[in-house]
Amino acid sequence: MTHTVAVGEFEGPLGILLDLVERGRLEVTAISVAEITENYLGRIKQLGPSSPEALSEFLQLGARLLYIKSLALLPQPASEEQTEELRQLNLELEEYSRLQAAARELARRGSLRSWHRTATDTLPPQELPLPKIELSQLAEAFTRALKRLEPERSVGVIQHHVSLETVSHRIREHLGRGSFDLQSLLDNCHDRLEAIVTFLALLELIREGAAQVTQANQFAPINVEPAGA
Amino acid sequence: MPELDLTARLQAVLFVATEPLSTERLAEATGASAKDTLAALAQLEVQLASTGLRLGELDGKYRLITAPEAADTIRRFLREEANSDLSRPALETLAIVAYRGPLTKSAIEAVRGVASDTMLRNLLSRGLITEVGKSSEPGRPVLYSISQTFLQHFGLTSLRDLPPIPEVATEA
Amino acid sequence: MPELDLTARLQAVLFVATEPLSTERLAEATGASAKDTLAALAQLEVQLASTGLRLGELDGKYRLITAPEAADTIRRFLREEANSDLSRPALETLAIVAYRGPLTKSAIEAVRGVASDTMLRNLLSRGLITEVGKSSEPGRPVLYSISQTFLQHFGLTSLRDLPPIPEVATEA
Repeated sequence: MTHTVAVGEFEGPLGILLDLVERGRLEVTAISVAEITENYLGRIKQLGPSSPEALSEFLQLGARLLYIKSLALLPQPASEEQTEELRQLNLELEEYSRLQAAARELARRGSLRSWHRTATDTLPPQELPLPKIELSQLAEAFTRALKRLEPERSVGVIQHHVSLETVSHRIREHLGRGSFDLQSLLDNCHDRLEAIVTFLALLELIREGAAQVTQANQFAPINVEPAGA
Repeated sequence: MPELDLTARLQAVLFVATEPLSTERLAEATGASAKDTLAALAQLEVQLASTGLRLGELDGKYRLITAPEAADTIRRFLREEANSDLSRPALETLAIVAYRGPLTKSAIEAVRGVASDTMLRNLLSRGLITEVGKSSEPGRPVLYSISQTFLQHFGLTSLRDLPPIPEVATEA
Repeated sequence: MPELDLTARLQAVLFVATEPLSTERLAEATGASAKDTLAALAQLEVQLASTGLRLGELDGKYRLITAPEAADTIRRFLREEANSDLSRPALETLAIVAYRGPLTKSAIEAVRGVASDTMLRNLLSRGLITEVGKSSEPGRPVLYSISQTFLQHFGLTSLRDLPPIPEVATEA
Protein backbone atom coordinates (compact mmCIF):
# COMPACT_ATOMS: atom_id res chain seq x y z
CA MET A 1 0.00 0.00 0.00
CA THR A 2 1.55 3.29 -1.06
CA HIS A 3 0.19 6.68 -0.04
CA THR A 4 1.03 9.44 -2.41
CA VAL A 5 0.69 12.56 -0.33
CA ALA A 6 1.25 15.88 -1.97
CA VAL A 7 2.97 18.25 0.39
CA GLY A 8 2.90 21.97 -0.38
CA GLU A 9 5.78 24.23 0.42
CA PHE A 10 6.09 24.67 4.18
CA GLU A 11 3.03 22.55 4.70
CA GLY A 12 3.48 20.74 7.97
CA PRO A 13 3.22 17.12 9.00
CA LEU A 14 -0.18 17.76 10.57
CA GLY A 15 -1.42 18.66 7.11
CA ILE A 16 -0.38 15.27 5.79
CA LEU A 17 -1.82 13.46 8.77
CA LEU A 18 -5.09 15.37 8.51
CA ASP A 19 -5.25 14.56 4.85
CA LEU A 20 -4.80 10.85 5.53
CA VAL A 21 -7.23 10.76 8.42
CA GLU A 22 -9.88 12.84 6.62
CA ARG A 23 -9.84 10.55 3.63
CA GLY A 24 -10.85 7.86 6.09
CA ARG A 25 -8.09 5.64 4.84
CA LEU A 26 -6.79 4.89 8.26
CA GLU A 27 -6.93 5.55 11.96
CA VAL A 28 -4.08 7.13 13.81
CA THR A 29 -3.10 3.73 15.22
CA ALA A 30 -3.04 2.21 11.74
CA ILE A 31 -0.58 4.63 10.22
CA SER A 32 2.55 3.12 8.80
CA VAL A 33 4.95 5.64 10.24
CA ALA A 34 7.85 4.47 8.15
CA GLU A 35 5.88 4.93 4.95
CA ILE A 36 4.88 8.49 5.67
CA THR A 37 8.37 9.27 6.87
CA GLU A 38 9.92 8.04 3.65
CA ASN A 39 7.33 9.94 1.66
CA TYR A 40 8.06 13.13 3.57
CA LEU A 41 11.82 12.72 3.48
CA GLY A 42 11.57 12.32 -0.29
CA ARG A 43 9.73 15.60 -0.40
CA ILE A 44 12.24 17.33 1.84
CA LYS A 45 14.97 16.16 -0.52
CA GLN A 46 13.16 17.95 -3.34
CA LEU A 47 12.91 21.11 -1.26
CA GLY A 48 16.67 21.03 -0.84
CA PRO A 49 18.73 21.66 2.24
CA SER A 50 16.72 24.78 3.17
CA SER A 51 14.19 23.06 5.41
CA PRO A 52 15.96 21.39 8.32
CA GLU A 53 13.26 22.79 10.61
CA ALA A 54 10.52 21.12 8.61
CA LEU A 55 12.38 17.83 8.86
CA SER A 56 12.83 18.00 12.61
CA GLU A 57 9.19 19.07 13.12
CA PHE A 58 8.06 16.10 11.13
CA LEU A 59 10.23 13.72 13.09
CA GLN A 60 8.78 15.03 16.32
CA LEU A 61 5.30 14.14 15.16
CA GLY A 62 6.63 10.83 13.85
CA ALA A 63 8.05 10.06 17.27
CA ARG A 64 4.71 10.84 18.86
CA LEU A 65 2.84 8.56 16.51
CA LEU A 66 5.37 5.86 17.21
CA TYR A 67 4.77 6.26 20.90
CA ILE A 68 1.01 5.99 20.47
CA LYS A 69 1.49 3.01 18.24
CA SER A 70 3.82 1.33 20.69
CA LEU A 71 1.19 1.73 23.39
CA ALA A 72 -1.34 0.13 21.07
CA LEU A 73 0.98 -2.77 20.37
CA LEU A 74 1.48 -3.61 24.02
CA PRO A 75 -0.39 -6.79 25.01
CA GLN A 76 -2.51 -5.26 27.81
CA PRO A 77 -5.79 -3.46 26.96
CA ALA A 78 -5.67 0.19 25.89
CA SER A 79 -4.05 2.12 28.70
CA GLU A 80 -5.29 5.42 30.00
CA GLU A 81 -2.13 6.98 28.72
CA GLN A 82 -2.80 5.81 25.18
CA THR A 83 -6.39 7.03 25.23
CA GLU A 84 -5.24 10.42 26.49
CA GLU A 85 -2.51 10.68 23.83
CA LEU A 86 -4.99 9.80 21.10
CA ARG A 87 -7.56 12.24 22.43
CA GLN A 88 -4.97 15.00 22.50
CA LEU A 89 -3.84 14.28 18.94
CA ASN A 90 -7.43 14.25 17.73
CA LEU A 91 -8.06 17.61 19.42
CA GLU A 92 -5.05 19.07 17.65
CA LEU A 93 -6.20 17.70 14.33
CA GLU A 94 -9.67 19.14 14.87
CA GLU A 95 -8.29 22.58 15.66
CA TYR A 96 -6.00 22.44 12.64
CA SER A 97 -8.85 21.32 10.41
CA ARG A 98 -11.10 24.14 11.68
CA LEU A 99 -8.46 26.77 10.98
CA GLN A 100 -7.82 25.30 7.53
CA ALA A 101 -11.51 25.81 6.80
CA ALA A 102 -11.22 29.39 8.10
CA ALA A 103 -8.26 29.94 5.76
CA ARG A 104 -10.36 28.72 2.83
CA GLU A 105 -13.10 31.20 3.86
CA LEU A 106 -10.54 34.00 3.81
CA ALA A 107 -9.32 32.88 0.39
CA ARG A 108 -12.91 33.09 -0.87
CA ARG A 109 -12.97 36.77 0.12
CA GLY A 110 -10.00 37.31 -2.19
CA SER A 111 -11.95 39.55 -4.55
CA LEU A 112 -13.04 41.95 -1.82
CA ARG A 113 -10.75 44.64 -0.56
CA SER A 114 -10.80 48.10 1.00
CA TRP A 115 -8.26 50.82 0.34
CA HIS A 116 -7.27 53.73 2.52
CA ARG A 117 -6.44 57.14 1.12
CA THR A 118 -2.85 57.65 -0.01
CA ALA A 119 -2.94 61.31 -1.06
CA THR A 120 -1.38 63.41 1.67
CA ASP A 121 -2.38 66.83 2.97
CA THR A 122 0.06 69.19 4.56
CA LEU A 123 0.17 72.82 5.68
CA PRO A 124 2.39 75.54 4.21
CA PRO A 125 5.92 75.21 5.70
CA GLN A 126 5.62 78.42 7.75
CA GLU A 127 2.58 77.00 9.57
CA LEU A 128 4.24 73.74 10.52
CA PRO A 129 6.11 73.31 13.81
CA LEU A 130 9.73 72.28 13.48
CA PRO A 131 10.85 68.77 14.31
CA LYS A 132 12.27 68.23 17.77
CA ILE A 133 15.24 66.18 16.66
CA GLU A 134 19.01 66.58 16.48
CA LEU A 135 21.13 65.80 13.45
CA SER A 136 23.09 63.29 15.54
CA GLN A 137 19.85 61.36 16.15
CA LEU A 138 19.37 61.14 12.41
CA ALA A 139 22.86 59.71 11.94
CA GLU A 140 22.24 57.19 14.72
CA ALA A 141 18.92 56.10 13.20
CA PHE A 142 20.58 55.58 9.84
CA THR A 143 23.42 53.56 11.37
CA ARG A 144 20.84 51.40 13.11
CA ALA A 145 19.02 50.73 9.84
CA LEU A 146 22.28 49.80 8.10
CA LYS A 147 23.25 47.46 10.89
CA ARG A 148 20.04 45.55 10.47
CA LEU A 149 20.83 45.08 6.81
CA GLU A 150 23.99 43.13 7.56
CA PRO A 151 23.58 39.48 6.74
CA GLU A 152 22.59 37.50 9.78
CA ARG A 153 25.13 35.01 10.94
CA SER A 154 23.94 31.60 9.99
CA VAL A 155 23.07 29.67 13.10
CA GLY A 156 21.80 26.19 13.73
CA VAL A 157 23.08 24.74 10.49
CA ILE A 158 22.63 21.00 10.54
CA GLN A 159 26.09 19.54 10.26
CA HIS A 160 25.16 16.27 8.68
CA HIS A 161 22.18 14.71 7.05
CA VAL A 162 20.70 11.41 8.05
CA SER A 163 18.48 9.54 5.69
CA LEU A 164 16.33 6.57 6.52
CA GLU A 165 18.11 4.56 3.83
CA THR A 166 21.58 5.27 5.21
CA VAL A 167 20.63 4.42 8.76
CA SER A 168 18.74 1.34 7.65
CA HIS A 169 21.80 0.21 5.71
CA ARG A 170 24.02 0.77 8.74
CA ILE A 171 21.76 -1.36 10.97
CA ARG A 172 21.73 -4.16 8.40
CA GLU A 173 25.54 -4.13 8.49
CA HIS A 174 25.46 -4.42 12.28
CA LEU A 175 22.98 -7.28 12.00
CA GLY A 176 25.30 -9.04 9.56
CA ARG A 177 27.86 -9.25 12.36
CA GLY A 178 25.38 -10.70 14.86
CA SER A 179 23.29 -9.32 17.69
CA PHE A 180 23.97 -6.06 19.52
CA ASP A 181 22.62 -3.84 22.28
CA LEU A 182 20.07 -1.21 21.16
CA GLN A 183 21.64 1.34 23.51
CA SER A 184 25.00 1.09 21.71
CA LEU A 185 23.25 1.88 18.44
CA LEU A 186 21.57 4.98 19.92
CA ASP A 187 24.77 6.06 21.70
CA ASN A 188 26.45 6.39 18.33
CA CYS A 189 23.85 8.90 17.11
CA HIS A 190 25.06 12.50 16.84
CA ASP A 191 21.81 14.08 17.94
CA ARG A 192 18.20 13.41 18.81
CA LEU A 193 17.15 13.73 15.20
CA GLU A 194 19.45 10.93 14.14
CA ALA A 195 18.30 8.83 17.10
CA ILE A 196 14.68 9.17 16.00
CA VAL A 197 15.53 8.21 12.42
CA THR A 198 17.52 5.24 13.73
CA PHE A 199 14.61 4.13 15.85
CA LEU A 200 12.24 4.45 12.87
CA ALA A 201 14.60 2.48 10.66
CA LEU A 202 14.87 -0.29 13.22
CA LEU A 203 11.09 -0.55 13.55
CA GLU A 204 10.81 -0.80 9.80
CA LEU A 205 13.39 -3.62 9.75
CA ILE A 206 11.43 -5.46 12.42
CA ARG A 207 8.24 -5.01 10.39
CA GLU A 208 9.98 -6.37 7.32
CA GLY A 209 11.09 -9.34 9.38
CA ALA A 210 14.78 -8.57 8.98
CA ALA A 211 15.40 -8.01 12.68
CA GLN A 212 13.91 -8.92 16.03
CA VAL A 213 14.34 -7.56 19.53
CA THR A 214 14.45 -9.37 22.84
CA GLN A 215 14.54 -8.19 26.40
CA ALA A 216 15.30 -10.49 29.34
CA ASN A 217 13.08 -8.58 31.74
CA GLN A 218 11.63 -5.11 32.25
CA PHE A 219 14.32 -2.39 32.12
CA ALA A 220 16.93 -4.92 30.98
CA PRO A 221 19.02 -4.01 27.92
CA ILE A 222 17.15 -4.48 24.63
CA ASN A 223 18.95 -6.86 22.33
CA VAL A 224 18.70 -6.48 18.56
CA GLU A 225 19.41 -9.59 16.51
CA PRO A 226 18.96 -10.88 12.97
CA ALA A 227 15.51 -12.43 12.56
CA GLY A 228 15.43 -16.15 13.09
CA ALA A 229 18.67 -16.09 15.01
CA MET B 1 -20.28 79.94 6.99
CA PRO B 2 -22.64 77.41 8.59
CA GLU B 3 -21.25 75.26 11.37
CA LEU B 4 -20.52 71.63 10.64
CA ASP B 5 -21.76 69.01 13.08
CA LEU B 6 -19.32 66.81 15.00
CA THR B 7 -19.89 63.84 12.68
CA ALA B 8 -18.87 65.91 9.64
CA ARG B 9 -15.79 67.34 11.39
CA LEU B 10 -14.71 63.86 12.48
CA GLN B 11 -15.05 62.70 8.89
CA ALA B 12 -12.83 65.57 7.70
CA VAL B 13 -10.14 64.77 10.29
CA LEU B 14 -10.23 61.06 9.40
CA PHE B 15 -9.89 62.03 5.74
CA VAL B 16 -6.58 63.86 6.24
CA ALA B 17 -5.16 61.51 8.93
CA THR B 18 -2.24 59.38 7.75
CA GLU B 19 -2.96 56.53 10.12
CA PRO B 20 -5.85 55.07 12.13
CA LEU B 21 -6.88 57.39 15.00
CA SER B 22 -8.03 56.54 18.51
CA THR B 23 -11.22 57.97 19.99
CA GLU B 24 -9.05 60.09 22.33
CA ARG B 25 -7.11 61.60 19.44
CA LEU B 26 -10.34 62.32 17.55
CA ALA B 27 -11.91 63.90 20.61
CA GLU B 28 -8.83 66.07 21.10
CA ALA B 29 -8.81 67.17 17.45
CA THR B 30 -12.49 68.12 17.46
CA GLY B 31 -12.64 69.46 21.01
CA ALA B 32 -15.53 67.09 21.81
CA SER B 33 -15.95 64.74 24.76
CA ALA B 34 -15.05 61.07 24.35
CA LYS B 35 -18.71 60.15 24.79
CA ASP B 36 -19.92 62.55 22.08
CA THR B 37 -17.10 61.40 19.81
CA LEU B 38 -18.14 57.77 20.12
CA ALA B 39 -21.75 58.65 19.43
CA ALA B 40 -20.76 60.72 16.38
CA LEU B 41 -18.55 57.88 15.08
CA ALA B 42 -21.51 55.51 15.32
CA GLN B 43 -23.56 58.05 13.38
CA LEU B 44 -20.83 58.39 10.76
CA GLU B 45 -20.83 54.64 10.27
CA VAL B 46 -24.57 54.71 9.57
CA GLN B 47 -24.27 57.71 7.23
CA LEU B 48 -21.55 56.04 5.19
CA ALA B 49 -23.48 52.78 4.73
CA SER B 50 -24.83 53.55 1.24
CA THR B 51 -21.78 55.50 0.05
CA GLY B 52 -18.45 54.43 -1.44
CA LEU B 53 -16.68 54.83 1.91
CA ARG B 54 -16.71 52.90 5.20
CA LEU B 55 -15.46 53.53 8.70
CA GLY B 56 -12.81 50.88 9.39
CA GLU B 57 -12.09 50.04 13.02
CA LEU B 58 -9.54 47.86 14.80
CA ASP B 59 -8.65 48.01 18.50
CA GLY B 60 -10.56 51.26 18.96
CA LYS B 61 -8.70 53.03 16.14
CA TYR B 62 -10.59 54.39 13.16
CA ARG B 63 -9.76 55.01 9.52
CA LEU B 64 -11.78 55.89 6.43
CA ILE B 65 -11.59 53.15 3.81
CA THR B 66 -13.36 52.34 0.55
CA ALA B 67 -16.40 50.06 0.53
CA PRO B 68 -15.36 46.43 -0.12
CA GLU B 69 -18.05 46.25 -2.83
CA ALA B 70 -16.13 48.87 -4.81
CA ALA B 71 -13.09 46.57 -5.07
CA ASP B 72 -13.54 45.68 -8.75
CA THR B 73 -13.94 49.31 -9.76
CA ILE B 74 -10.86 50.39 -7.82
CA ARG B 75 -8.79 47.51 -9.16
CA ARG B 76 -9.67 48.61 -12.66
CA PHE B 77 -8.71 52.18 -11.80
CA LEU B 78 -5.41 51.19 -10.16
CA ARG B 79 -4.82 48.44 -12.76
CA GLU B 80 -4.26 45.93 -9.98
CA GLU B 81 -4.83 42.22 -10.10
CA ALA B 82 -7.17 40.40 -7.70
CA ASN B 83 -5.61 39.03 -4.52
CA SER B 84 -3.99 35.84 -5.58
CA ASP B 85 -0.72 36.58 -3.95
CA LEU B 86 -1.20 34.78 -0.64
CA SER B 87 -0.08 31.15 -0.57
CA ARG B 88 -2.06 28.48 1.24
CA PRO B 89 0.38 28.33 4.18
CA ALA B 90 0.22 32.16 4.41
CA LEU B 91 -3.59 32.08 4.55
CA GLU B 92 -3.42 29.30 7.13
CA THR B 93 -1.09 31.36 9.33
CA LEU B 94 -3.28 34.47 8.94
CA ALA B 95 -6.36 32.47 9.92
CA ILE B 96 -4.61 31.25 13.07
CA VAL B 97 -3.58 34.80 14.04
CA ALA B 98 -7.02 36.21 13.20
CA TYR B 99 -9.06 33.65 15.11
CA ARG B 100 -6.67 32.70 17.91
CA GLY B 101 -4.57 35.85 18.29
CA PRO B 102 -2.91 37.62 19.92
CA LEU B 103 -0.52 34.71 20.22
CA THR B 104 3.17 33.86 20.15
CA LYS B 105 5.24 32.24 17.42
CA SER B 106 5.42 28.97 19.32
CA ALA B 107 1.62 28.93 19.75
CA ILE B 108 1.26 29.42 15.99
CA GLU B 109 3.78 26.65 15.36
CA ALA B 110 1.93 24.35 17.75
CA VAL B 111 -1.19 24.62 15.61
CA ARG B 112 0.60 24.40 12.26
CA GLY B 113 3.06 21.75 13.39
CA VAL B 114 5.78 23.39 11.38
CA ALA B 115 8.44 26.06 11.95
CA SER B 116 7.03 29.45 10.94
CA ASP B 117 9.84 32.02 11.23
CA THR B 118 10.06 32.82 7.53
CA MET B 119 6.31 32.95 7.20
CA LEU B 120 5.91 35.37 10.12
CA ARG B 121 8.70 37.61 8.86
CA ASN B 122 7.02 37.70 5.47
CA LEU B 123 3.58 38.56 6.88
CA LEU B 124 5.14 41.23 9.12
CA SER B 125 6.97 42.85 6.21
CA ARG B 126 3.70 43.00 4.28
CA GLY B 127 2.01 44.61 7.28
CA LEU B 128 -0.68 41.90 7.48
CA ILE B 129 0.22 41.09 11.08
CA THR B 130 1.82 43.24 13.78
CA GLU B 131 3.63 42.77 17.04
CA VAL B 132 1.24 43.81 19.80
CA GLY B 133 3.30 43.24 22.93
CA LYS B 134 4.98 40.48 24.88
CA SER B 135 3.52 37.39 26.43
CA SER B 136 3.91 36.87 30.17
CA GLU B 137 5.37 33.42 29.48
CA PRO B 138 9.01 32.77 30.36
CA GLY B 139 11.29 34.60 27.93
CA ARG B 140 8.51 37.10 27.24
CA PRO B 141 7.99 36.11 23.60
CA VAL B 142 6.41 38.57 21.15
CA LEU B 143 2.64 38.42 20.65
CA TYR B 144 1.29 38.72 17.11
CA SER B 145 -2.09 40.05 16.07
CA ILE B 146 -3.72 40.89 12.74
CA SER B 147 -3.52 44.48 11.49
CA GLN B 148 -5.77 47.08 9.89
CA THR B 149 -4.02 46.14 6.61
CA PHE B 150 -5.23 42.55 7.09
CA LEU B 151 -8.83 43.74 7.48
CA GLN B 152 -8.56 45.88 4.34
CA HIS B 153 -6.90 43.07 2.40
CA PHE B 154 -9.98 40.92 2.90
CA GLY B 155 -12.51 43.75 2.65
CA LEU B 156 -13.44 43.60 6.33
CA THR B 157 -14.56 46.81 8.03
CA SER B 158 -13.90 45.55 11.55
CA LEU B 159 -13.32 42.27 13.36
CA ARG B 160 -17.10 41.98 13.67
CA ASP B 161 -17.14 41.21 9.93
CA LEU B 162 -14.78 38.27 10.33
CA PRO B 163 -16.90 35.23 9.48
CA PRO B 164 -17.43 32.88 12.44
CA ILE B 165 -14.92 30.04 12.55
CA PRO B 166 -16.30 27.04 10.68
CA GLU B 167 -17.09 24.03 12.86
CA VAL B 168 -15.61 21.16 10.92
CA ALA B 169 -15.50 17.85 12.69
CA THR B 170 -12.59 15.64 11.83
CA GLU B 171 -13.74 12.20 10.96
CA ALA B 172 -11.19 9.97 12.51
CA MET C 1 -23.31 41.61 -1.32
CA PRO C 2 -25.46 44.47 -2.65
CA GLU C 3 -24.16 46.36 -5.66
CA LEU C 4 -22.98 49.90 -5.14
CA ASP C 5 -24.50 52.62 -7.30
CA LEU C 6 -22.36 54.66 -9.70
CA THR C 7 -22.20 57.63 -7.33
CA ALA C 8 -20.76 55.48 -4.55
CA ARG C 9 -18.21 53.85 -6.87
CA LEU C 10 -17.11 57.25 -8.17
CA GLN C 11 -16.63 58.42 -4.59
CA ALA C 12 -14.46 55.36 -3.86
CA VAL C 13 -12.27 55.99 -6.91
CA LEU C 14 -11.87 59.70 -6.06
CA PHE C 15 -10.93 58.69 -2.50
CA VAL C 16 -7.97 56.50 -3.57
CA ALA C 17 -6.79 58.82 -6.38
CA THR C 18 -3.61 60.80 -5.72
CA GLU C 19 -4.44 63.52 -8.26
CA PRO C 20 -7.55 65.21 -9.69
CA LEU C 21 -9.36 63.02 -12.23
CA SER C 22 -11.05 63.90 -15.52
CA THR C 23 -14.58 62.73 -16.36
CA GLU C 24 -13.06 60.40 -18.99
CA ARG C 25 -10.77 58.74 -16.46
CA LEU C 26 -13.68 58.32 -14.01
CA ALA C 27 -15.94 56.91 -16.74
CA GLU C 28 -13.22 54.47 -17.74
CA ALA C 29 -12.73 53.22 -14.16
CA THR C 30 -16.45 52.76 -13.50
CA GLY C 31 -17.36 51.52 -16.96
CA ALA C 32 -20.11 54.15 -17.20
CA SER C 33 -20.83 56.59 -20.01
CA ALA C 34 -19.53 60.16 -19.79
CA LYS C 35 -23.10 61.40 -19.49
CA ASP C 36 -23.97 59.06 -16.60
CA THR C 37 -20.67 59.90 -14.94
CA LEU C 38 -21.42 63.63 -15.03
CA ALA C 39 -24.92 63.05 -13.63
CA ALA C 40 -23.53 60.87 -10.84
CA LEU C 41 -20.88 63.47 -10.00
CA ALA C 42 -23.64 66.08 -9.65
CA GLN C 43 -25.48 63.70 -7.33
CA LEU C 44 -22.30 63.10 -5.31
CA GLU C 45 -21.93 66.85 -4.83
CA VAL C 46 -25.45 67.03 -3.40
CA GLN C 47 -24.92 63.97 -1.17
CA LEU C 48 -21.72 65.39 0.30
CA ALA C 49 -23.28 68.78 1.13
CA SER C 50 -23.84 68.17 4.85
CA THR C 51 -20.77 65.96 5.38
CA GLY C 52 -17.13 66.74 6.14
CA LEU C 53 -16.12 66.23 2.51
CA ARG C 54 -16.72 68.14 -0.72
CA LEU C 55 -16.30 67.45 -4.40
CA GLY C 56 -13.62 69.84 -5.68
CA GLU C 57 -13.53 70.67 -9.39
CA LEU C 58 -10.92 72.58 -11.38
CA ASP C 59 -10.60 72.61 -15.18
CA GLY C 60 -12.96 69.62 -15.50
CA LYS C 61 -10.93 67.54 -13.08
CA TYR C 62 -12.40 66.26 -9.84
CA ARG C 63 -11.11 65.36 -6.41
CA LEU C 64 -12.39 64.88 -2.88
CA ILE C 65 -11.46 67.63 -0.42
CA THR C 66 -12.42 68.49 3.14
CA ALA C 67 -15.30 70.91 3.73
CA PRO C 68 -14.10 74.55 3.97
CA GLU C 69 -16.03 74.84 7.27
CA ALA C 70 -13.71 72.20 8.73
CA ALA C 71 -10.57 74.19 7.82
CA ASP C 72 -9.81 75.32 11.38
CA THR C 73 -10.24 71.84 12.81
CA ILE C 74 -8.01 70.39 10.08
CA ARG C 75 -5.31 73.04 10.50
CA ARG C 76 -5.17 72.46 14.24
CA PHE C 77 -5.08 68.70 13.74
CA LEU C 78 -2.25 68.81 11.18
CA ARG C 79 -0.23 71.19 13.37
CA GLU C 80 -0.64 68.94 16.42
CA GLU C 81 0.37 65.93 14.35
CA ALA C 82 3.48 67.73 13.11
CA ASN C 83 4.32 68.76 16.65
CA SER C 84 4.11 65.25 18.07
CA ASP C 85 7.34 63.36 18.64
CA LEU C 86 8.72 61.36 15.76
CA SER C 87 8.42 57.66 16.47
CA ARG C 88 11.53 55.53 16.17
CA PRO C 89 10.41 54.00 12.85
CA ALA C 90 9.55 57.50 11.53
CA LEU C 91 12.98 58.81 12.51
CA GLU C 92 14.61 55.83 10.82
CA THR C 93 12.63 56.40 7.62
CA LEU C 94 13.55 60.08 7.68
CA ALA C 95 17.22 59.15 8.13
CA ILE C 96 17.14 56.77 5.17
CA VAL C 97 15.59 59.46 2.95
CA ALA C 98 18.18 61.98 4.17
CA TYR C 99 21.24 59.80 3.59
CA ARG C 100 20.10 57.85 0.54
CA GLY C 101 17.49 60.09 -1.12
CA PRO C 102 16.05 60.77 -3.57
CA LEU C 103 14.65 57.26 -3.52
CA THR C 104 11.40 55.34 -4.04
CA LYS C 105 9.10 53.76 -1.49
CA SER C 106 10.22 50.26 -2.47
CA ALA C 107 13.90 51.24 -2.02
CA ILE C 108 13.05 52.48 1.49
CA GLU C 109 11.17 49.28 2.25
CA ALA C 110 14.12 47.22 1.04
CA VAL C 111 16.25 48.85 3.75
CA ARG C 112 13.59 48.78 6.49
CA GLY C 113 12.11 45.38 5.73
CA VAL C 114 8.56 46.56 6.50
CA ALA C 115 5.74 48.26 4.59
CA SER C 116 6.40 51.98 4.88
CA ASP C 117 3.59 53.88 3.18
CA THR C 118 2.01 55.05 6.43
CA MET C 119 5.40 56.27 7.62
CA LEU C 120 6.05 58.17 4.38
CA ARG C 121 2.63 59.82 4.47
CA ASN C 122 3.33 60.86 8.05
CA LEU C 123 6.63 62.49 7.08
CA LEU C 124 5.06 64.13 4.00
CA SER C 125 2.25 65.52 6.17
CA ARG C 126 4.81 66.93 8.61
CA GLY C 127 6.55 68.63 5.70
CA LEU C 128 9.86 66.88 6.46
CA ILE C 129 10.09 65.12 3.12
CA THR C 130 8.70 65.96 -0.33
CA GLU C 131 8.01 64.25 -3.61
CA VAL C 132 10.70 65.33 -6.06
CA GLY C 133 9.69 63.57 -9.24
CA LYS C 134 9.37 60.10 -10.64
CA SER C 135 11.90 57.34 -10.98
CA SER C 136 12.67 55.98 -14.46
CA GLU C 137 11.92 52.47 -13.15
CA PRO C 138 8.92 50.60 -14.57
CA GLY C 139 5.68 52.07 -13.22
CA ARG C 140 7.47 55.40 -12.69
CA PRO C 141 7.25 55.34 -8.85
CA VAL C 142 7.51 58.61 -6.90
CA LEU C 143 10.92 59.70 -5.60
CA TYR C 144 11.17 61.13 -2.08
CA SER C 145 13.70 63.58 -0.81
CA ILE C 146 14.33 65.70 2.28
CA SER C 147 12.40 69.00 2.17
CA GLN C 148 13.88 72.47 1.96
CA THR C 149 12.25 73.25 5.30
CA PHE C 150 14.14 70.38 6.87
CA LEU C 151 17.50 71.57 5.46
CA GLN C 152 16.89 75.13 6.57
CA HIS C 153 15.82 74.03 10.02
CA PHE C 154 19.17 72.38 10.54
CA GLY C 155 21.08 75.17 8.85
CA LEU C 156 22.28 72.84 6.10
CA THR C 157 22.98 74.14 2.63
CA SER C 158 23.03 70.69 1.11
CA LEU C 159 22.74 67.04 2.04
CA ARG C 160 26.53 66.77 1.86
CA ASP C 161 26.60 68.65 5.17
CA LEU C 162 24.88 65.80 7.03
CA PRO C 163 27.00 64.30 9.82
CA PRO C 164 29.15 61.43 8.53
CA ILE C 165 28.02 57.91 9.35
CA PRO C 166 30.34 56.09 11.73
CA GLU C 167 31.77 52.87 10.35
CA VAL C 168 29.34 50.07 11.06
CA ALA C 169 31.09 47.71 13.43
CA THR C 170 31.34 44.28 11.92
CA GLU C 171 30.78 41.48 14.36
CA ALA C 172 32.88 38.42 13.97
